[in-house]
Amino acid sequence: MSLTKGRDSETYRRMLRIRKFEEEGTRLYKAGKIPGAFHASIGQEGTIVGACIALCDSDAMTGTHRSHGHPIGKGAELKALMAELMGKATGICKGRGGSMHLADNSVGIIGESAIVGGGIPLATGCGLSAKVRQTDQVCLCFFGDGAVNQGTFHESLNMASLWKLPVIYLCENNGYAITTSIARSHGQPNIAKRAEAYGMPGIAVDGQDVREVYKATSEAVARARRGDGPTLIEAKTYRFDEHQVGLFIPGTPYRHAEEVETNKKLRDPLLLFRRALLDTSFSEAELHEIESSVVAEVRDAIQFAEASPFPPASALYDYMYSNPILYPPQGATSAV
Amino acid sequence: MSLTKGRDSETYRRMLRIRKFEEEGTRLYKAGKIPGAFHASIGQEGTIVGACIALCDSDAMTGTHRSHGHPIGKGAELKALMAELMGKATGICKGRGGSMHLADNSVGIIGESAIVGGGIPLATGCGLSAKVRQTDQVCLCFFGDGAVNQGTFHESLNMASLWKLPVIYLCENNGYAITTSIARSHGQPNIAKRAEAYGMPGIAVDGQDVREVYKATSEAVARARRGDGPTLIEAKTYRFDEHQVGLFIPGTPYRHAEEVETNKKLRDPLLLFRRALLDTSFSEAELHEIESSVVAEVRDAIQFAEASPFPPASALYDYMYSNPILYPPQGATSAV
Amino acid sequence: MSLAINKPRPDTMVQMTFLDALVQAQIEELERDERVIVMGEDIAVYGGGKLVSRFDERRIWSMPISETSFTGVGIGAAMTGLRPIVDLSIASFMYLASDPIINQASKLRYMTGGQVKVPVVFRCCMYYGSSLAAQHSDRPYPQFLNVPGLKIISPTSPADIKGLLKSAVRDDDPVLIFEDTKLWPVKGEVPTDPDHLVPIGKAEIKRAGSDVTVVAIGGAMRLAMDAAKDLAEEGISIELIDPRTLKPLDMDTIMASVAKTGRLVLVENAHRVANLSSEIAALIAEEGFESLKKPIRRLCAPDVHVPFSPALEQHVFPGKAQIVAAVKGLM
Amino acid sequence: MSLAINKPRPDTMVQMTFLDALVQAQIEELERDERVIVMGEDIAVYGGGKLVSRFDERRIWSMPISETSFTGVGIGAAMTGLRPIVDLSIASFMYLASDPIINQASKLRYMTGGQVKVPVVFRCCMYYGSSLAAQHSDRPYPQFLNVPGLKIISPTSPADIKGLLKSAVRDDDPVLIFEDTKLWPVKGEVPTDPDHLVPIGKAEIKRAGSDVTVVAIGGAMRLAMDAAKDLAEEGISIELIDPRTLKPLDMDTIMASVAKTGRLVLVENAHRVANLSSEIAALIAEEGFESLKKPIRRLCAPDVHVPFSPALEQHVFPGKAQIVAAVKGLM
Ligand SMILES: Cc1ncc(C[n+]2csc(CCOP(=O)(O)OP(=O)(O)O)c2C)c(N)n1
Ligand SMILES: Cc1ncc(C[n+]2csc(CCOP(=O)(O)OP(=O)(O)O)c2C)c(N)n1
Ligand SMILES: [Mg+2]
Ligand SMILES: [Mg+2]
Repeated sequence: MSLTKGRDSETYRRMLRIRKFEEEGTRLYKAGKIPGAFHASIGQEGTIVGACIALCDSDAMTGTHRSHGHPIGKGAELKALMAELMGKATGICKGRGGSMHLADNSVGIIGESAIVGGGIPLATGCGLSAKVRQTDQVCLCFFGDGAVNQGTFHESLNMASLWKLPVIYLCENNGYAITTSIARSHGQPNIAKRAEAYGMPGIAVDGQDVREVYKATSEAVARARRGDGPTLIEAKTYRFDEHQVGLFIPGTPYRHAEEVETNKKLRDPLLLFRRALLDTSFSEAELHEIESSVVAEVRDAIQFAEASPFPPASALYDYMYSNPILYPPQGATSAV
Repeated sequence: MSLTKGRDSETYRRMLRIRKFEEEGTRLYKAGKIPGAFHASIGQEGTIVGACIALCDSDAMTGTHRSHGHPIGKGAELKALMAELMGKATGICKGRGGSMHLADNSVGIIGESAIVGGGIPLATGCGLSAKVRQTDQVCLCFFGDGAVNQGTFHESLNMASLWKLPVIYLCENNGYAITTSIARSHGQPNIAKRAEAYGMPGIAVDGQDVREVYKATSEAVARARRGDGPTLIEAKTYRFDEHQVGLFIPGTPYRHAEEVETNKKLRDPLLLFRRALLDTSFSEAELHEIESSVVAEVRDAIQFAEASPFPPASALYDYMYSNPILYPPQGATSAV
Repeated sequence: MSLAINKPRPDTMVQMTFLDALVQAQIEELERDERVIVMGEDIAVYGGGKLVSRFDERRIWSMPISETSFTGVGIGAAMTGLRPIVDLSIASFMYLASDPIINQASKLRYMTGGQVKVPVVFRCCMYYGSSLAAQHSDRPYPQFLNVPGLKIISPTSPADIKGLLKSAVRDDDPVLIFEDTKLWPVKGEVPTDPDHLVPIGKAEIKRAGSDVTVVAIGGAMRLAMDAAKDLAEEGISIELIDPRTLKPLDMDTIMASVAKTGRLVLVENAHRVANLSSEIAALIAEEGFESLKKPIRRLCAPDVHVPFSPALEQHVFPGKAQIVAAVKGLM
Repeated sequence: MSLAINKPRPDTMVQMTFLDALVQAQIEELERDERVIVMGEDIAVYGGGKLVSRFDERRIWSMPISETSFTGVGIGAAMTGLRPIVDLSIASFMYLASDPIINQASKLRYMTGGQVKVPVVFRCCMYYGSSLAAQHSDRPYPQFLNVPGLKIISPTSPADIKGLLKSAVRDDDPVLIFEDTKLWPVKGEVPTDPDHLVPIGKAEIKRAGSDVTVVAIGGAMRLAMDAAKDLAEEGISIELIDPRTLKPLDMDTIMASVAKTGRLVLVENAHRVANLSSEIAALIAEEGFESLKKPIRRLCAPDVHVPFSPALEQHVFPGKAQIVAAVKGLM
């Protein structure tokens, strides 16, 4: 099954948005304009967008500490995301979340959990909710190969299978959890196979091939909407940059420079998709147009973010409670 | 492979000890002589003893809230166990543990965890320790079918497989977790199969046939001692009594009275083993001798326990720390 | 007409136990709002038999033994339109749920800049004093007091558990209910009004008095009431306060009472280090210092685990005699 | 003879950072006792590069992301002959380990009537003040103060982290170390003596004084030292106390100081409700009340989550100016 041209165009646009947003973000981070920690998804755009594009706007999603790609993949606008990275009042999370937590609820993201494995039960809860509410909403749950070893993976997949919840568990398997390879952390390296333990289909796909990810996810979405329950998809992908921008890791490298180079050269999801588009339905000019519009979007987002104000000290307590009750006044004996 | 007569005799003795100890315990509990909650293993003796008898004295073990069978199966003396049930100072845990925590370290039990799934990492840690200490000790880890759904099952089995730790994971699958059947809690009912997710052998055995459990466990022990790593054994067994003595469960029964009766009649591990022994190597008189000596042991244990003193109030703080440091004096502003 | 007479008027009271009020509140909320669901293990065993028989499986969810994740499932469901009551059963098990409660439920609204709300209720039953030993006898609420973003209640009367549980279900923030199971059999008058709500964040003066302020928490309240009665006979007048909500704490009520009496005794069954009494004492030492005539007295469980043997356990929790003695010590 | 000269004498001091002292202590203990092992995720990334390069995989265990179970694995290994140092890395992740720490490590010795001991050390690093947002910025030690059976330390100088970490490894009970990562780069004199031990349970008077007692915890100590210096210039004499061990608390030292000064300021970066300052204030309000001349003052992080934006986060933690103002307010 091939994607329509419209979808191809949107797919390419979102993949490129992630790439450009993060390239610029990395630059701004190194320049000291983005505080905190910065985890880029560069290299993993095919997996992210391939999965997201299989969803409807009303579908839900959860992500991880590597959180920029997920909202962009789901269609979020860039301005509030970039402002959030800079800790501005106009940020998508009003400056309270930052790089590891770019949740954009307007595109269905209910949370980006920087607690590894923490988002898996939330997505499962969204599936349960969809079932109780009797909607046909599905929830796409992103997590990494490292998160597979958390108890929440096991407990949540069991429940989702038991109750046939409409959840797609999508493992972005980039081979490493910070410096820890699968061989050094998984008793059995085949992640898709773990699905069998729960009586759930488990599928491994080439995460650098956005169409393959889209196809597998679409099938899982259809299955979920039919009421046939969850699917585990393992997308084999690769992270081109370090775990976190500027992270210094002493001692023997945990992955070879060649491995990284080979992947960048031969397994870049953007290059692969671009080539495929040119080979089939798109002209250079068409792609070029997408590319320059994405560059402009990212530039506008940076301008917006830089021009935005920081939240004032007086706003520190805002958004703590939906129904605030204050005994005694919050700052009474505190530093503020 | 058949057990030697000596081992058969010890196996039968230990199974019977569990049965008689708990029958008397139940009576004493109902009479108000044993406080707290009382979970009997009656019906599960074949699983417990079959597994324990495959160990050496120096091997380690962890158990569960259903904790009486494990130390008895491993060869513990009954007096201190019965005294513990009554909360006496002479109890195996000096009256601090009670029915759910009859850990007897002298026979290698490092803990009976009443937190479901809590013992699984401890056993795995014992396996890691054995490996670091370069001994040939193995650790037998008991847990129930309900505990399989805890994250600790997943995380621990993964680590044990990864590092080839000498641990035998023995699931006492009695079909229920309190009132919750496997069908209502497990996305996939075959527990032994879950081992595959971790690259570990998983074996299902008839837990009412003590010899089958012994055989499977012996093989797993040999494998562990060879350095070939852990095994998951699922022993299909049945709990004859209610989850906990006297537990009232309103509403529709979660298991049929017939199911219970059929199991008691046709699948009693003691009756099955007794018949097998008579068919092969033992005379009625020989079995009778074992039986009366066990009855005497239990009677002596009760006498010992009843005659023992309660711990004095002044002992409340004893055994809190190995290296106590007291600032301020512990009871200073407390109720004591 | 006869039908109308049979239907209880909103201000009608009935006598019922704490446990019945607790179940009744859930039944009424389940019937009022179809977004309310109940999740837990062996719900019928832990007092919820009526829930299981009355509602179907789409409302009452039987959980596998997976506390960490089913807590997270409740949070995820709350963020996407439901209002789950998550029954964590025995409070000692809730450490398995600490991560989702603290890192997700308490933080997500703030971390998303208000994009989500997390209307979830956690029920945690504190069993102790019945020889269940340390792994089943915790009173862990002091640990959660330190966590921003949570609301924590621990009512002590049937009317309050009904009214506060209902308020919790209708609240848009995560609320932890710590039920002292010693109170389950206690009887009292309970309004039948299905909209009987007790506000979160308001203490109650159980008994007005002038000599000594006594603040008692959870199960300690019954003993404090008895002690106050005995002391009254001896001419000592106790002002007895039930915080009901432990976070955020209604310090106005406590502070006003101490301003009047100048003497404070705190009674609590949780371990003594960094518990609610510590916090109340600290706040008084900061802001009510000038009114204090005497040192504050805390009566709490000591810093020792709950032992199995009744011979030992009976010495762990403060009793009526200690409360009486502490009050007299301040006169 | 020249060899003997090169070997540092036991009383030799070297200048090193807090982080180096921390690693050095582990190296020495690993070399001294082969039962000591280190377990953690990405150990080299969290400052343990030297450990990974110096010891083999039988001593330094790289963990999968399974905090709940690898904590339990450490406890099980401790109960069966090893002395593990379990690196939980960022303290916000430790809620995943709450169950094994509380229900197993803290309870098992008691629950087995002394049959087992649990010599395990947990390292928990408190990162905050660097825009990591609420899921990476917790200072959760107040929650563990309430748990019997644990020992908790939070040293503030390079010499103390070395000496207390060593004491922790040699202690037969579970010890939690809360490291304030703001202190990692701080330099100081550290004894090279491989048996340099600082006793668990002893506070240190960092600076003797007569006007106001200041107790500062973790990273707050550096600011308090600066504040004390500034105040000295203005003629106000601070007695500055570092509890070092947070549980069990050395109240003798604090009480003696308050008996002298009659004034107490507590400075702490944990959230304010039911934290260590609450406990110290409560103990003083109970047992040191007669010596108190003025209300106690607590300076803590408010009851709000740590926000990402530096524009907000800078307002969360007490600063030197607040300490100075609080002290002056008591004069
Ligand atoms: C519970 C928890 N443990 C540890 C960490 C520290 N940590 C952050 S990212 C990461 C690796 C995650 O690996 P993986 O799931 O494969 O995702 P990736 O970073 O490769 O995208 C770790 C260990 C964390 N954030 N949360
Ligand atoms: C963490 C935790 N959750 C819940 C409980 C309550 N509980 C005690 S026994 C039990 C059922 C355990 O089932 P299973 O593992 O099959 O063991 P069985 O009782 O059948 O021997 C439950 C839920 C507990 N003790 N610990
Ligand atoms: Mg990864
Ligand atoms: Mg069972």
